[in-house]
Amino acid sequence: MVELILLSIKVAAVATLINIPIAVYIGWLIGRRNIRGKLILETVISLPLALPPVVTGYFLLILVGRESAIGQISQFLFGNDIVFTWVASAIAASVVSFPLMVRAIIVAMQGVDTTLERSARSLGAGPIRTFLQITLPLCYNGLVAGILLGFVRAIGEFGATIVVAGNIPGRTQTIPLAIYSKVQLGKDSEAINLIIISTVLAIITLIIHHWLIVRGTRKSQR
Amino acid sequence: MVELILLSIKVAAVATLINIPIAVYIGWLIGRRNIRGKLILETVISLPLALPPVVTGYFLLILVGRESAIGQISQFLFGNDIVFTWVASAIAASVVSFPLMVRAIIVAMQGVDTTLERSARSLGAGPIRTFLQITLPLCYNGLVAGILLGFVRAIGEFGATIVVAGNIPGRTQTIPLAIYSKVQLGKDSEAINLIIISTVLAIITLIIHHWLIVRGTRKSQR
Amino acid sequence: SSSCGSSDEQVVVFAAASLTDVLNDVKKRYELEHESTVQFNFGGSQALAIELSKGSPGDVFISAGNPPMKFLTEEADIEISSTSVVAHNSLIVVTKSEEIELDGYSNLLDLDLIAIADPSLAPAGFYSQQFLINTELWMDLQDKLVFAADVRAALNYVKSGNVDAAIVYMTDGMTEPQLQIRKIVPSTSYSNISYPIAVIRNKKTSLSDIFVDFLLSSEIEQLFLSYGFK
Amino acid sequence: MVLEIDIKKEYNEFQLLIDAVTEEGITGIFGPSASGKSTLLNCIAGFEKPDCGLIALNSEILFSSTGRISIPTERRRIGYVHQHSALFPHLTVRRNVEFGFNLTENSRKVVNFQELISLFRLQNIMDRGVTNLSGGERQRVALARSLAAAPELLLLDEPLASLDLPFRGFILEKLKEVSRTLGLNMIYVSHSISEMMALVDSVIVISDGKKLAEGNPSLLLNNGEVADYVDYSSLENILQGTVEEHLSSTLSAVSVGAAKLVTPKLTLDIGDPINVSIKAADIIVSKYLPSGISARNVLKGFVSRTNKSTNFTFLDCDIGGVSLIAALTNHSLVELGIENGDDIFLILKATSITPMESL
Amino acid sequence: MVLEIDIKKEYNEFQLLIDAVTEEGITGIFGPSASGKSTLLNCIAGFEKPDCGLIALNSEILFSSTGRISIPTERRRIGYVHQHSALFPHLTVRRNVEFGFNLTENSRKVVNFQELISLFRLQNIMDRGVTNLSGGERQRVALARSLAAAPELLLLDEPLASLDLPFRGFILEKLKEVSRTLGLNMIYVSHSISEMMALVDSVIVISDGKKLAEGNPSLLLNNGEVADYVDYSSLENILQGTVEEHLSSTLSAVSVGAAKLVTPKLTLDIGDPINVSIKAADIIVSKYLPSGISARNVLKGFVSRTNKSTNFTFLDCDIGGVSLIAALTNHSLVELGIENGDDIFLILKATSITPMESL
Ligand SMILES: Nc1ncnc2c1ncn2[C@@H]1O[C@H](COP(=O)(O)OP(=O)(O)OP(=O)(O)O)[C@@H](O)[C@H]1O
Ligand SMILES: Nc1ncnc2c1ncn2[C@@H]1O[C@H](COP(=O)(O)OP(=O)(O)OP(=O)(O)O)[C@@H](O)[C@H]1O
Ligand SMILES: [Mg+2]
Ligand SMILES: [Mg+2]
Repeated sequence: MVELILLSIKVAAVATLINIPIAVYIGWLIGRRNIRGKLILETVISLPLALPPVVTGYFLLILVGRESAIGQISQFLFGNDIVFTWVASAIAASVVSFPLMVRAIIVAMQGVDTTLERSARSLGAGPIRTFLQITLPLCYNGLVAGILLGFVRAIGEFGATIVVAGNIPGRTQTIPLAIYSKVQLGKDSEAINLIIISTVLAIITLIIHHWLIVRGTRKSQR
Repeated sequence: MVELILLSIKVAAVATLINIPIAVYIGWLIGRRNIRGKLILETVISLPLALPPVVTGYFLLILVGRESAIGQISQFLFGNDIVFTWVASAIAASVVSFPLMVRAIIVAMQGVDTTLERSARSLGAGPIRTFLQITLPLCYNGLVAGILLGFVRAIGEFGATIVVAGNIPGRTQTIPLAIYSKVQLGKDSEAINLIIISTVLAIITLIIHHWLIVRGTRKSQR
Repeated sequence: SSSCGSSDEQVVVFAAASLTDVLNDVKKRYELEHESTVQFNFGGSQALAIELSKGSPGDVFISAGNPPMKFLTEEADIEISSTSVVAHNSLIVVTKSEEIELDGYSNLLDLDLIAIADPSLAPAGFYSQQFLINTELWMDLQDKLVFAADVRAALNYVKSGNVDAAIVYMTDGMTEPQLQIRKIVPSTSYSNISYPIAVIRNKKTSLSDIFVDFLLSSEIEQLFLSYGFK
Repeated sequence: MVLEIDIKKEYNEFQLLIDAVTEEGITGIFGPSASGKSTLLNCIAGFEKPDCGLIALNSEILFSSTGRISIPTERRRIGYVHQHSALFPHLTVRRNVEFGFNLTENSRKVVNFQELISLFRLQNIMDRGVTNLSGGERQRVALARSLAAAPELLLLDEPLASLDLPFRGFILEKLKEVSRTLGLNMIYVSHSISEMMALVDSVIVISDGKKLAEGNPSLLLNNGEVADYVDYSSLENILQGTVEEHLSSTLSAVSVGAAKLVTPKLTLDIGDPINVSIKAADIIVSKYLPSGISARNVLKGFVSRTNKSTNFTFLDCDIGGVSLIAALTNHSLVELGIENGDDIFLILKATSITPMESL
Repeated sequence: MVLEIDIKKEYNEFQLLIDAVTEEGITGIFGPSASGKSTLLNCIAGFEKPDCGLIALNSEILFSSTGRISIPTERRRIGYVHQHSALFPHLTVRRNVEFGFNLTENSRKVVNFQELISLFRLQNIMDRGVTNLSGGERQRVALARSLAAAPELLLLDEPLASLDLPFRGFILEKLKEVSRTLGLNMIYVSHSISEMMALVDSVIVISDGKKLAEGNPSLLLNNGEVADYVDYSSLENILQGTVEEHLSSTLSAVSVGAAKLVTPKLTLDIGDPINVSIKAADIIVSKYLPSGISARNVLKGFVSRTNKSTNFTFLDCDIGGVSLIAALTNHSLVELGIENGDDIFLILKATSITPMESL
């Protein structure tokens, strides 16, 4: 049981950590820059939202499967497949939770006051420093919200995971897959226990969220 | 095919429309008020995110099923069950997409400058008017983003829907369910066609999103 | 921990979800007696077949019913060893209340809603459809049938009171003691529900073969019977 | 008694502790930066809740910690123009100004919308968004918006800082006029003593959250403690007069009471009313009639009162029935030996008289 | 030649069309509200791209539409203090000020951090967040932040509007000192002619997006077109002197060149350097030595030059080697019959001399 929870957290945490830099970058591209092909980019990142996760799973199976280039590279480098490992679970969780994280970040980035970025530039900060020290901290709330939204979604990810990582107890079975298995076997009370664990995890995430927001606010108002 | 698309849009649109007022209200409660039991409320609304949608589906099956109070009321009022109808699909889509919509709105609401609300109050606007005419328009971008995020998620909803509404062609089969069926039957090319349709729908949604944002911005900068 | 991929001492078994409990028992016994370990990936048989066809690294496939196995060989061009049968199952009708009178299958016509697994998506649905067609109920029940995503979903529809009855496997019915099992489906009205097992070719065949042999031993046959299989 | 305040409000290291009463008209709040002026206004408007105390407007209790009363802002009928104009960014100029106007019952609308627009010269920017307005434009919109809502009390937190000088004088006059004609009471925060002297009827001086002095604006002139914050050179006399004559291309004459003042050229017609401003410090007092002097005005009068502060003396001089304050150092006073009732001549350059014409 | 500008920038109904060159020191930009002052600064800082034209700082091209050059803001080394202080809300006062300071190479750091902090009196608020600062506090932090980044050119957009008067004079002096001692060039936008006269070395007057005049700040005094925007009563002479004597509890004496001025009491020690400010309009010119007059200062000198504008004449008077501008109406000039070279007496009240001491 502890193993199951730890695996779930590991998968979701890794997925979230992979997503953060990409989501911040894409969020910035879409939220604060006027780039060409914005629509195409937005479509690509939003797609996992509009498709049933199982279908996303099949795409991933083809993309990182044994016979794919990525699968081969993994074989070559680590002597191991990606599919049917917790890495595959993390990839699935990452892809599916990405649109949520990035959307929240886009909105937050759009809310940042240009005058402040301009001030930073006039004080000698280049675009990257301005981004890291001004823009990013100014969308702290949205950023934290986006990251934790992504994390919660990653913890709950089921459809794509079961396809690309399978439902292998002790190896790739995360809490949602375990819940599904229990429900399939009619073991309702065991399923309920797992649902309670999911709920507790969600609550802990929300408490961390609050703590981060309060901490950020306190810091800036000290 | 046209029927399938129309049903999908109908289901997602109804789900979204149900969600908007509730999400705006809850978003306001959480984003701008210091209420008691905030954490409990946040947990409840985030839960559908952290659980596999199939499980959410089973909960709904109990909640709006034939033997539930809600089911009985529907029987009494419309002479019809909710489960296994498009209404059930809409409810499933609504519940599953709700956390996304509300999260985006919370972040947007937190970004509104208190001084502006205060100004409105000092000009004689009561809290409700201030909310409708100042707060809400000021989180226009976040609001639009949240609503369309919810809509896209609703269009892609699968797990809870298949449980509570079944997969009945012409009656409750939405695009994701159809994609699932095609994939299960190994009819990959038909599945791909449906995926393309999903993608197009997502693109249209994004175009509408852009149009709404640009329109909102132009309006305020005229 | 076994965090990265399948080690060489492992057999990866893709198995129908309905076999979860019994196979977990099998695994315990197998690993006591053998050097190698077994990893299961449980899911809907059709979904598993699709995954295998898309390159999922399973060594052994145990399907609920023949159609997924057929799909794998005929439509997906996956090479497998010759198949054997691990167990059999049978169809029953479950209801929630005892009051519903179901003396024979023709009483199904008196009900309002009956759930079966979706014939195109799940083998259980395929067999249920066979039964209803062969008993000439199919046409008359059209408006009363609810297709569930899988057999477990059909069972849950009964449990939650959303349908009056469902046609499910015996083994599934046995997991829900509070439901009424009605053995009113003639075993002649549908094909033999077998659980075929096959080794996926070009995989670790020797280990896989050892596991398959173990599974087919009489000791294990007893185990299956205790779970309601035939 | 318009506003009654007796409140305490603490922030970490800052404590506001004010007990004051304001009368009809315009009350100035004067004090150095970070003395708590904005905080006080926030409490009056209902944006901040005092820690304890009482606030009443026209005898209606707005806030009372003992009575557990706190009327919401929108029902206090108190307008607020912020130090940094808080315009609604999603609305045009027109809709900003209309916001409060449309919420006001017709019977209570005291100003005509069109008049208000032209008063603040907003005609040309009415349909623009507010996000790209210049600093001065913003502040004008904010003022118009507040007046449009017909408040009973208007709080003005340094509203003129970003206006150019001629327009600032003009707006000051208009605010005064609005206050008089509509009977609208105002509380006006400013660092500028000339704005204070020109505009307000009474003044409350605060420093570090405490009330230092309260009363007639002349207290700014004779209260030793207040002296630190006051820039005496900008203390002004505002006189109401009539255009009397156009003397040349550069000079006009204005009659104020029985006195005739030579002023810079005016564009108004003869007979038109006009206000002029004269800084107290610009006036030179002489015991004898001077000659061969560049100053255009030499006015005969007598000293009706002397207000002595630590360093300065402010002479209330009666010039043909009109009262004019002249500022002298105490030293000068002693040296000249001027006493109450003495006859004197006030020497005043034409350029020291600022006509307060609308542009 | 410090800054060379020749740009066009259009917004919907507004067009900025400026061709100007600034020299070493402080250049003032003077113009009515919405005339394009902030827009011009935005183009210089690189926040807005002109539609076409050229901007060069110390001969280095910052922007050129023909050369397709547009150096990014952070490499322009141009500081900017906004009309509404744009402080970083997520950082403390300290971290705001440090922001640019830490980005500056040590060799280029021209001011000592501690000095800067005490110059703007920020010691007590260093570790506070900036969101709750008062208006004046915010502006002081913004000024300190800009100077900390050691810019080559500092753009100041009405930075003193929310400061109280004594402190404003003090900051003006400090800005001037910083500009002189560090050789830091500044562009200073203000509506206030006295801030202009007190601070800037040259001035550009703009109106409705066009340059109206350019040159010595005295042009504000003798350009008819400019006259509309100018409040002559606040034109000041800033003189450097030394504390000479403490005369009484209210008066001190300051020597400026060969002249001795009686001023309000100073707290400085005898021998200390001090700047004093005298408004041109406060000076009365007399052909004869007056007597029995309240004014503390009667200075003998001669007229070295007369600047005649449409309505006013500004006399450059030489008082023992020190130049002082006195403002007269043209009418007075004629009546007194004053010509270049004439001997005159300047009459000046002690209160008309503002010592610019730090508080
Ligand atoms: N919400 C707050 N939290 C903590 N401190 C505050 C808060 N609001 C104001 N202060 C502090 O209280 C003091 C008084 O601030 P206030 O804004 O009332 O000054 P002010 O008199 O309006 O000054 P200014 O003329 O510079 O605008 C300041 O030191 C300020 O930093
Ligand atoms: N981004 C913009 N879009 C459209 N119009 C603009 C924009 N920025 C400025 N303007 C307009 O250009 C004109 C000049 O504005 P600017 O801010 O430069 O004036 P200013 O001289 O700084 O005035 P103030 O002294 O009031 O601050 C104004 O009418 C303003 O509304
Ligand atoms: Mg303030
Ligand atoms: Mg400006």
